[in-house]
Amino acid sequence: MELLFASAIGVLTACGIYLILRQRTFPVILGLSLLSYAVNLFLFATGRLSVGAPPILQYGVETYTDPLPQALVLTAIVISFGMTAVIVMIALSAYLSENDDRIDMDNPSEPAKDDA
Amino acid sequence: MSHWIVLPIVLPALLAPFFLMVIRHHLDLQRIFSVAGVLVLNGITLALLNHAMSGEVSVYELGDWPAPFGIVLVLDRLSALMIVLTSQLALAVVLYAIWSGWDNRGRHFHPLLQFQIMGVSGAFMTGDAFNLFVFFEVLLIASYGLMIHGGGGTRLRAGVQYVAYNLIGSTLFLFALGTIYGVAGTLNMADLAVKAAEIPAEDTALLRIGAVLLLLVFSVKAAVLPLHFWLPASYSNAPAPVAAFFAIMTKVGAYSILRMFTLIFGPETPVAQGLAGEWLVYAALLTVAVGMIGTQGAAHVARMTAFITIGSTGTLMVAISLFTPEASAAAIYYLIHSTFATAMMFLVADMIIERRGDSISQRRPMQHGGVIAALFFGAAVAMAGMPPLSGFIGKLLVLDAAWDAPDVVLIWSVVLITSLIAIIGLARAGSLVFWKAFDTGSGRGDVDEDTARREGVVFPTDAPRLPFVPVFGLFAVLIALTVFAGPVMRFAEDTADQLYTPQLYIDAVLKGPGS
Amino acid sequence: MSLFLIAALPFLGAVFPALLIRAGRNACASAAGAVTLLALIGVLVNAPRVMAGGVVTAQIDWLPQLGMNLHFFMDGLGMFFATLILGIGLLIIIYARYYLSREDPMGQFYAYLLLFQGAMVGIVLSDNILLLVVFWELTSLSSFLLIGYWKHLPAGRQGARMALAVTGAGGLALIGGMLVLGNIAGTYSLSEILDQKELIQSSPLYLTALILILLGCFTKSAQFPFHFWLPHAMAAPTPVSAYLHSATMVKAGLFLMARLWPVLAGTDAWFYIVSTTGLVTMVLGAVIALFKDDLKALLAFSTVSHLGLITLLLGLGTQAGALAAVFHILNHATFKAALFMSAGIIDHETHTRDIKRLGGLRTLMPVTFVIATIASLSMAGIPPLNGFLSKEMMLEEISHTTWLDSHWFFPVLATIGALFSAAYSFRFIGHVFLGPVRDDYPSKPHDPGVGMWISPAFLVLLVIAIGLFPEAVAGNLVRTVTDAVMGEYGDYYPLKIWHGVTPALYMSGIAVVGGLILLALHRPLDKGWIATPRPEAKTIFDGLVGALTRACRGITDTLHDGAIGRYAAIFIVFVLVLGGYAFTTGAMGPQTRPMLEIEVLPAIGWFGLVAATLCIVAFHRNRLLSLVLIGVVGLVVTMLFNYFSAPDLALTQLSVEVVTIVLMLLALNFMPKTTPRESSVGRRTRDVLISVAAGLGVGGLIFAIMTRGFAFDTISEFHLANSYKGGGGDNVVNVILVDFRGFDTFGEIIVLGIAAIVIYAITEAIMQTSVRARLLNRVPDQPVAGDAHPLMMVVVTRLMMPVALMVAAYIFFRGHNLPGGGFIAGLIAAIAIIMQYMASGFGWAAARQHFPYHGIIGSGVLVAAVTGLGAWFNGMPFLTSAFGYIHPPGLEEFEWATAALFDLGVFLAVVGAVLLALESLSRYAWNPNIDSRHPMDINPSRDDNGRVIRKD
Amino acid sequence: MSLFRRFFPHPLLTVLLTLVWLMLVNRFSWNSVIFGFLLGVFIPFVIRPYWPNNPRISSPLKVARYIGVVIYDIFVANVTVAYQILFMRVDALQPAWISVPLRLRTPEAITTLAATITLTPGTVSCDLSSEGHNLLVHCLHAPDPDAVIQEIIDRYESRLMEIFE
Amino acid sequence: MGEIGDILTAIFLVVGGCFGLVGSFGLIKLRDPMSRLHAPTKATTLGVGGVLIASLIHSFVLEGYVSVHELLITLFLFLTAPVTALFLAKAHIHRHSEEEVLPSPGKDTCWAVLDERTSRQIIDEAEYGQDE
Amino acid sequence: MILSYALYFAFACFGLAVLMNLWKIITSEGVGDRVLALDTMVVNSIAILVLAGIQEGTEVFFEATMIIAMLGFVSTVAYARFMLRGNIIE
Ligand code: NA
Ligand code: NA
Repeated sequence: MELLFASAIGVLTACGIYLILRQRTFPVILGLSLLSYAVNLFLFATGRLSVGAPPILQYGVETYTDPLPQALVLTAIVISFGMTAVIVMIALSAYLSENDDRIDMDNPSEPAKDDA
Repeated sequence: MSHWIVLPIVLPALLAPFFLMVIRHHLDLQRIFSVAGVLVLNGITLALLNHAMSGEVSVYELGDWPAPFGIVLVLDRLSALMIVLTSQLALAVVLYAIWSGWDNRGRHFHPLLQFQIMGVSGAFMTGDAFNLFVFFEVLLIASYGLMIHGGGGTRLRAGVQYVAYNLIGSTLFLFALGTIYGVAGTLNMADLAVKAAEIPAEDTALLRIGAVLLLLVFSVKAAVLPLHFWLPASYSNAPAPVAAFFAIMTKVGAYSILRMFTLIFGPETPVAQGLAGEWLVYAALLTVAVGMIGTQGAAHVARMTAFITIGSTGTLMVAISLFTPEASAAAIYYLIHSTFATAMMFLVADMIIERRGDSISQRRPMQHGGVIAALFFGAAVAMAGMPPLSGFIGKLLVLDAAWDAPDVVLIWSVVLITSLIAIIGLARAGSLVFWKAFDTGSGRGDVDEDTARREGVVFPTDAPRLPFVPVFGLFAVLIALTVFAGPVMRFAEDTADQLYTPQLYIDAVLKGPGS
Repeated sequence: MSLFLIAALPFLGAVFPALLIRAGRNACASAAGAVTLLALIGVLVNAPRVMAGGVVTAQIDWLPQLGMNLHFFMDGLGMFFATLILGIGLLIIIYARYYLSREDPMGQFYAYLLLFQGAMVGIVLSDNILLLVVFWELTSLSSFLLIGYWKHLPAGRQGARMALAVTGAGGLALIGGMLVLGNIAGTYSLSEILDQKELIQSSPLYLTALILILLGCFTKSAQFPFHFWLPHAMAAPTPVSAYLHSATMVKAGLFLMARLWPVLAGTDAWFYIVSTTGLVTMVLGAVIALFKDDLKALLAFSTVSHLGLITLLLGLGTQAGALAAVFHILNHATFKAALFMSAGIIDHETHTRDIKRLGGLRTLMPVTFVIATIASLSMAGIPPLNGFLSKEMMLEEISHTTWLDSHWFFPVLATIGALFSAAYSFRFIGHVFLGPVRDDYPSKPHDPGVGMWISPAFLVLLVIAIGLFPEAVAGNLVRTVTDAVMGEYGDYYPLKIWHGVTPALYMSGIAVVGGLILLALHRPLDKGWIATPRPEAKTIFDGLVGALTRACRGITDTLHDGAIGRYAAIFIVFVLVLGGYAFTTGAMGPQTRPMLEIEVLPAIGWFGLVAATLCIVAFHRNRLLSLVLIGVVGLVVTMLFNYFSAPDLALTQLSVEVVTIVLMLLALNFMPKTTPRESSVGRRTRDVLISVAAGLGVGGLIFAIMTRGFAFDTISEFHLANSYKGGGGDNVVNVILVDFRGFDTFGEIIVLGIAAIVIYAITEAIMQTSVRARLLNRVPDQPVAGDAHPLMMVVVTRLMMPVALMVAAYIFFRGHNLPGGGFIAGLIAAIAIIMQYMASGFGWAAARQHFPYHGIIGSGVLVAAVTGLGAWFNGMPFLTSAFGYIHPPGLEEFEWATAALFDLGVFLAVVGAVLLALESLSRYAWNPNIDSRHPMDINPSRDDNGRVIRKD
Repeated sequence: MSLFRRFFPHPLLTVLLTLVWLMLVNRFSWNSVIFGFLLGVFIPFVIRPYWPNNPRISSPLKVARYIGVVIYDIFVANVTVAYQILFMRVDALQPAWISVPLRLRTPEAITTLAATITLTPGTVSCDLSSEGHNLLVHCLHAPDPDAVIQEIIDRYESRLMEIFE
Repeated sequence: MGEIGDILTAIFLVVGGCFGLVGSFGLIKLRDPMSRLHAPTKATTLGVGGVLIASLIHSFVLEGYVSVHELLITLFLFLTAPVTALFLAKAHIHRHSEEEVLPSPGKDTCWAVLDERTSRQIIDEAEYGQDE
Repeated sequence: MILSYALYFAFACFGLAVLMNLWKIITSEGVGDRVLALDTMVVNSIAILVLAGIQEGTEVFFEATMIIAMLGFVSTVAYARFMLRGNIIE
């Protein structure tokens, strides 16, 4: 099972990174989402896999899976959600402002002009 | 003492939601509270610094859970210093933003800045690796908001890049933390230090990966080559006060490297052998080079400032990468200098840009040109590391500390030669910006004003004078840093000693606040 | 007077002229002069002690850790230079008062000048080589300002930058050299270093230090091949040229060579490098000077030449050489400053410095004529003027110097140098003052007021006095200084004019006669000179700097071309390389954990995950489709979390994913629906390789971790053991989140809150730009179906929303003991409200929404923070939780916990953040003309025939 | 608006929510009833603006009967459709669109009808007409579309008319 | 009692499994997109329904009390499935409107999803007053 | 005994069903069909979770099942609304 799990994480990472290397904002955001799936599963798996041992204390049950990585993943999911929301919004606004959703900048040496 | 430690984090964390809830529509009130908050913060951090000067490592156990099971905040000399820097910088930035009107060019400047302060302070104070990640994210997301404050197409696109790059960095951070937890089973930094020292020699590979990933994450934040690519576009496109406050952001990366790679993966720790020392110094030297070269190559004031920032952090990283107490002491001195000098440079650059536009080569006289020229001169001297300002002292300290390093020739050559490039670049920029406007042959810049009018750019003719106050304040700090180099350096040496005696930290954290 | 005060006075004084300029030019100049005079007096007060062989010191520690301290000392050499600097400075200040015109900002000028003066005084009084470097670089900086003083002149700006570049480069070399020197000697204290000749000269690093230090000296003192900046610095106002470029700054290099003479001189390396450079510079400068038509250029190259001469003398490494050098420094300062001032007067009066346009000024400007002639003759080495004396001493010394076994090389070249020197000196007199009066001067000249000529006149008096009575006027001084240079007491002959018929006299004679001949032949020679092709230093320098700038810009812009794809690729490859390095240099033990058996259902899940992920890549150009596939990935991940004992994660993952998809769909509405195929095959191949490598790396890493046990006990055992006891909850994950690691959660909700307000702020910013109008007039890029708010959806939502809120409440309250918690509850509540937004539209729903989302976020964070602060009243740290049980009569007991209050904060922050973000995004689509009066478009029970009619 | 309607805008919803709470808690206790009831009052109060009107439901008995009919039909239809999917050739299926004229007027009633049609396998309600007087239904296999229309009207709509209007 | 419970549970499990499978099989087998839309109804109603009933019986037999969680899930599914189907059908008609031959919408103008008047976003302010 | 066979049978059925849904998601032509398949997969996943609950004799999956039932609907509606009107909240 570990092999399947690890390979799934590998595939998610690979696909995420491939999309991150694209030239439009949207696939890059998709790639970041995939990458965050990968890292969440990764972080989760550092507690080692176990089946049927959720970390909810029950009378008479002795073995529980490692709860800490789960808590960390929860935090990570939330944070990456916030980050995704922000980058989606910035990307959309950049697209609306410039009518161009390429992620590369043509003239990085040109400065920003204030619209506001 | 005890509860004071958490205040630098909690105070801004209370202020920001207060702004959002109660005085969202009252900029004046926000300004008042923002300044008051930062002033109080300064008082608190100075008190904490005063406390930390004694050499005691204070620990604050959040939720009353003992380390390593709960999260702790740790106040030692270094973290105290860093929060003092943060709050002082924040004061200058807040005042500049208010007086220059930058805070009114978009929404929520003040709450975002408070959150940013909170994130930065938390990153400096925390004694828990995952909590560090959380605070990194707090400061990053606040920085995303601040970076695109005011909007505009180019700035937004630069923002997309900034966020995307940092999201990759954050992901890497999680990979690193996962690896470290997966091996050592702990996240507390002091506990990790104990475990990293005890890890069996035949089982080091995974922890080494974790360590090096961590180093890379921090290198991204510190803008070490080749992980610096996020910086030029974002710093040069960020609003000036924000860019000025970002001066502390690269320091978060530098701080983290200094902390983690003295405490957990210290130069003596077997598991960390060859991880940081082997490549970081070269990367740092390349950073210096690219930064200074960029300074000479920039056609715009903001971009030039961004690159000289890279050069400055590069110098800092050279010192850090040596991982000796002397070099780290030099690094700490240079860090203080670099924070204020970079901020000052960005604010001065903003004054220039506000009055005459960003392009270095255009000829347009500006209001208050003489004072700004003097300030630019001061900032440039500081950034380029010319005497007599602290940049020079810092550079001397770094060079002197590198004397025993195997790559001393390389380090000296790169640092000195790139200084020259920076001097030439800054002199060129300064003379074009401030002197060329008076060129007798150019009709005193009329052509460019026409162009400007065509482009619809309006430059203020009655620029406010109050923004000069924080800039002079920063300059005064730099001068004080120069004059009191001795005491400051004494503190830096004490701090470095504390860093290289990690047992103090470990004992304080693991034995609890009572010990 | 304390040396501190002497060194500080000019710096402090620099403030006065800048401030006093409003009080008038005289006040300004007087302030500058007074400060200088005061400092000069301070030096002179100490003079008797120094002349008696004493050393005046003053010490304050500045940065003792580094060894950089404010240690000053004044011995003969220091005093000599300080007097020179302050004395000539005073004269220059007087001169400049009359020289500068009304348009020139005089306050700035004096401020810069005093800064420079202070820096120079600092150099010569420093007893610490790092301090010396500080002042050294300060002279570069202040001279940059002074040269560029006339900012309207391009020549001034360029000259300033050139000077700064060259002397700055030298300064950096000097820093290196001083650091090496200090590290050899183990101290940066100058007087301590001066005692360590053997140690230093035997060090393997001696040559390094020597070369680096000499680079500093040579650039500053305009020695070949760094001489070219000096003539370009002549774009500065003449007082600056006279001060910096004849009397003081260019002598800093000489000073330093003299200062370090005891430890650096005396070796072959010293001799060959220094004396040869000096000689070449001397000859070259003299030759070029002869052919310069600009008065100041002539003087500049003559200065180069004379600096070469002094360098040559210092390079000899002998006592007599040192004596001659010191003497010539004094003499050159007097006659050259006078000459510069004369040139300035001529320029000032005739409005030209072009020798070819001058001539015949003797009768028009008699005073100037006298001054300039005496100074020129001294420069030419004509007895009985002081220039003659030192030049004789030089020639005498040269005449018995062997260079690489050659007895004639030095004497011959020195004579040639002297000869050209005489020639250009004569030319200065002949072509400017002699000859017929012309009628085509740009301005009718006459002698200036006394204010302008008093300074050069005073200097010329010195020229004569020293020439006539060398021993009486300067004997003691020169010897004391030479002692200081040598670092030991020497045995000297008294200074005198007549030494008898020596080889030097012959050489002098040849030089004078030859000089006259050269002057006679000037016209044909000049033609030849002009016709001779030779490298133009400025062109080369500009070319170099231009190339440097272009190269820098090229490197920078190529490297930072805005292609984030490349940035990211570099990032990832770098991480992979270093990760691989860290792995291969470590050791990994064998697998220690048995693997779980593969079961069918998770295998199907694996298949679904991998297939969907690969499909996302394959179909990523169809953006909607890739979002649907992300939905698949999310579902499978949720199921996997369930399977692997992580119910909380499953809940979170799913609810986050739904919100994310809603968000992305909202954004996608305005964006292109497809991604064009843009990247080349090569790039795609590269990307695939990078991605696969990263995938393998990450997969391999986690596999290695999963198949091995923890190296140490994990801290989560504590969490499991204390969750109920200490945290009052059975759901350990939730207890970790709200209690053990509540601080993380506190940060996390802040992240979420910030995300929302950032999104809000962007919307605000965007809606104030032209984008708003574009959005209002936007034509949808795909056909739009009718019936925006279907009846069925609205009705179902009316039931689903309250039920979902109920579920949210349940998830919230049970979260401490069962899967759930404030965060998930918040998301579910938010989704319930989103459902309402989707059903009846933004306008209708928002009009019925009375809580400001900002406030909800803020209250969430505040509730969490205040809950955390509440612990203080118990004397406990931030976020310490408390819980207990309440037993109401007739009912079962139930648990209360402050953690629940904290969780409430989380709940509120999440609800507020999600809704604020979505509301902000929705505002892009909002149109004031969209009907928001009805919750549904079609409603047959409405009496209007059931339908909302829209038209354009 | 009466005071009662003000605090109990949807009394039936309050009951439903209390039941939902009990179902969530999955264990009967008076604590749960009281807490569920409090939430059941609070939540409709909060969302009152989003449900401005209040559907009238006449007879709970009829509701129960209706539910019984629907569950029975679901069983029957499931078997029928399973047979069609498994054993009929694809080209033998005769899918059909039908337009069901509606006498029902209240949105809640229409929704219930449409949901019923969808939940019984073999038919899916697809759309309303532009003024809401007809329901578009797709049948998986309907050789006689009119019979299906009639069945819908007889079995469901007439019952719903009694319940809702 | 336990025996009967197990058997009942098993029966409902088998029934649920079969109908769930048939539903997804239909999704593959049926060629007409509109016909495919019928498939999930099976999975939803009798497929999951069967399993839920099985679970209900099982928990009653095993734990001795009625677990009503399953009813709640059923409630959600029965509430949401029709709306999902409606939207998917609408989307289908919208995207393939030219291919489908729809019956007459009675005395109304057209089917709502094809109503061009409501597909525009702008409405006439003056036409209607407030209702509800 | 019979119960566990029935459970395995049901697992197999729904597992197979999920695989078929996946197949449909991957091979379908339009987005609409894929959303339909995804929605079916959500429903089948619910069944699998309930089965797992029966097998493990636990109620720990209940919350997840419920949330999936609730939220699968939201995302399906969102996709469909996007296809219909582009704007999912208007
Ligand atoms: Na979904
Ligand atoms: Na049906």
